[in-house]
Amino acid sequence: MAAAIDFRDVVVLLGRFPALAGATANVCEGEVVLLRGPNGVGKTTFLRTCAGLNAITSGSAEVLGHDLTADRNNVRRHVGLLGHRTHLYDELTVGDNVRFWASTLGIAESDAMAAADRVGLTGRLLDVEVQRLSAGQRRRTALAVVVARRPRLWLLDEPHAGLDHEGRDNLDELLRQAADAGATIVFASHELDRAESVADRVLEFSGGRIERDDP
Amino acid sequence: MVSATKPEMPVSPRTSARMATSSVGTTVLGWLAFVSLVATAVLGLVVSPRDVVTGDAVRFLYLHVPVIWVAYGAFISCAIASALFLWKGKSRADRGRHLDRVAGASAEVGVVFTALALITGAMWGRITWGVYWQWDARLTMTAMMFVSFLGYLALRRLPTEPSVRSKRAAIAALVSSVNLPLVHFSVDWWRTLHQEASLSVDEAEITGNMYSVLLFSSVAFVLTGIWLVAHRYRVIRLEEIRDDEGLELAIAARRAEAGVD
Amino acid sequence: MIRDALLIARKDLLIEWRSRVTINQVAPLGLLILIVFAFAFDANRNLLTKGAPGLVWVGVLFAGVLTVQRSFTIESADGITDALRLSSISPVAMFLGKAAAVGLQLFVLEIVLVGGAVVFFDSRIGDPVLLIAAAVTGTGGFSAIGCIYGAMSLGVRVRETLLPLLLIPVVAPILLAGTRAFERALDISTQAGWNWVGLLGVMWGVYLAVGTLAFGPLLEDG
Amino acid sequence: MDHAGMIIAGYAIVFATVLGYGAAIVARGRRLARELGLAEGEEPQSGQSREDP
Repeated sequence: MAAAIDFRDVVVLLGRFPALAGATANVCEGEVVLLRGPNGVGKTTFLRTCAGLNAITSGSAEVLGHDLTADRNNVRRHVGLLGHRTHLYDELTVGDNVRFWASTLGIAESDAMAAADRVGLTGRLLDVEVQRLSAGQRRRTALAVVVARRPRLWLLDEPHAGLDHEGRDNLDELLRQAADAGATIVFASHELDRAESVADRVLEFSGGRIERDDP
Repeated sequence: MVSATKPEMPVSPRTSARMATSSVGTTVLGWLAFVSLVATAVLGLVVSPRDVVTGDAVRFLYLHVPVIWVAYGAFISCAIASALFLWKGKSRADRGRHLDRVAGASAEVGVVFTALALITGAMWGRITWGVYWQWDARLTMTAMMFVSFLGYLALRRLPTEPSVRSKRAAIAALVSSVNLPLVHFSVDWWRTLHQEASLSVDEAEITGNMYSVLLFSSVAFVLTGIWLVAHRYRVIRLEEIRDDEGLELAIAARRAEAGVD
Repeated sequence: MIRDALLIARKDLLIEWRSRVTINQVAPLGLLILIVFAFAFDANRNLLTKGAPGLVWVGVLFAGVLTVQRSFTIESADGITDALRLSSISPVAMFLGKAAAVGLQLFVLEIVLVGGAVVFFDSRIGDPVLLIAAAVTGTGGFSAIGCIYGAMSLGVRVRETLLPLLLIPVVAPILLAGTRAFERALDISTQAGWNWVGLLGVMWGVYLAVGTLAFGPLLEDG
Repeated sequence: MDHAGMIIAGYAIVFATVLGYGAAIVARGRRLARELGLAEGEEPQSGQSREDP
């Protein structure tokens, strides 16, 4: 199977701090991979680097066939990144936000609204300003934007955090559907029981590198 | 210990850098500059005759004119280095860090000399026109240049990633350079419309002796400017080497967190 | 690309409409600047009427710095810069969109300030067409160059102080040309006004060109 | 000399600034070189690598 992510000895600096200090990883297309490890070992940086957001100081990195050391731009359209931050305009409503981000990607409004519906954002909730949302609703809005993108590679940073039980079940269901449809999913989570039941494989992070690669 | 798989830095100044504070070339240049500066002081204050029209005020000529030339030269060098950085930086082996250092060193020297030019200009103006400041196009442009490049230096001092900082700084330098002719032109036009002839400092009649003193002092200040830029460049480079060394240590420490290395 | 630029501009204006920061905070501040000048000049009506064009532009300058600041604070919150980089909007469209939104807000602000000058400083509008033309070209140029520096100060912690230091020297020619054009439009001088509008137009073009080239490299850093 | 005070002050400012600035740069370079363990007055030699400590 083709490699979705192929990292070899990747060093990524955040300012002067080596967040990734020689990470090597291989993820095949269609795989669901869990990133495990305590906070501050480089999981978030790994996900952002895969999305083409971080400059690579040394090593080689390929994502979905794009060489990130040469061009970090072209890969971005094909990934969906859900980070700690939700990428939403506080002053705009849920509907405004979903519609705006969908239209920045050329996604039809009906598709965007279907995605919002899929994560349980319906009715009056669409007309609420994002700054009035609870943390869980906020994350669901962010998730709706990611779902609307229909990414080939999902990069999720602690997607379960801040969601209620129902929301988590919903999310796992969503991930399974996406995986069945052929998408690659890489996610970091502290909810190990839940996450391991979804994942095909676990990458164990430590000290800015991938320490163990458990099937 | 760090293993053999140690990642290679894109630019490792360490390998080519037995770089210290001076070389034979710059030592000679430095002494030449120093001696000629001292000679300039003597020539300007003692040897040069007083001007028939402007009297002793002409002695400011030997300071002000060379100093402003050095300042303009430094900013032109900064602008050219910045443009080359944006244009060619990526394809160069060092990713344009050399050009970035030239730009930074030149800009700082330029700011110092612009400050001196403004101060000497104001003093000279006070003697010849009776006021410190004239809203003349060149003077206004020089003041704006001074402030713009102060901002540029502030931008360079920000604690951001070096590649980000160099790119932003280079763009700022170019925008300021594009803008300066606009300042000059609009002020010039403004003055012309208000029909106040701008007082030029070039009115002093420069004759034989004064001409040679001016020429000599210009050479002295240009040599000094080049020497300052060269040394400032080296300091920037040493700082980068220090930061990169810190980086290698940081990577080793980061890997050691894993405890298995 | 035009579509994308309009999308960005529409979003910025929608945020302004919902939050009303410019109209509720920046515009009153601009008027306050005019009033404070009146205190400084000891309410000397003659002097104030004569100086009104310059004072209006100084007000626009300071309020404009705040508007640019606000426009880029919106984008740096909650990781939005990253999301923009992950979208398929080109940096050029982003630049044009943001400059258009800032320009439109500044234009409204400028009308408010001219109104303030009429009320407080007894200014007379002699040539409304010239006034509007100078306001449009001046604010257009200001917002274009403002957005370049706004993007440059993205993610910078000392943005509040750095942005004015970088921006004010480069907008000096706009201030000068705008003031001259307004002097004619407000019947204070009889000198040509349209040449200054032409100069403002040239500057607008130059800044738009520079921004179009520079915005991509600036955003890429994040 | 007319305006002797102004002229001498001008010369003093210019030379003091230039020399002071130059001295500051040299001092900073020397300090950094010492920190990095580089000998003073050493010329960069391309291609020659410094042994890693």
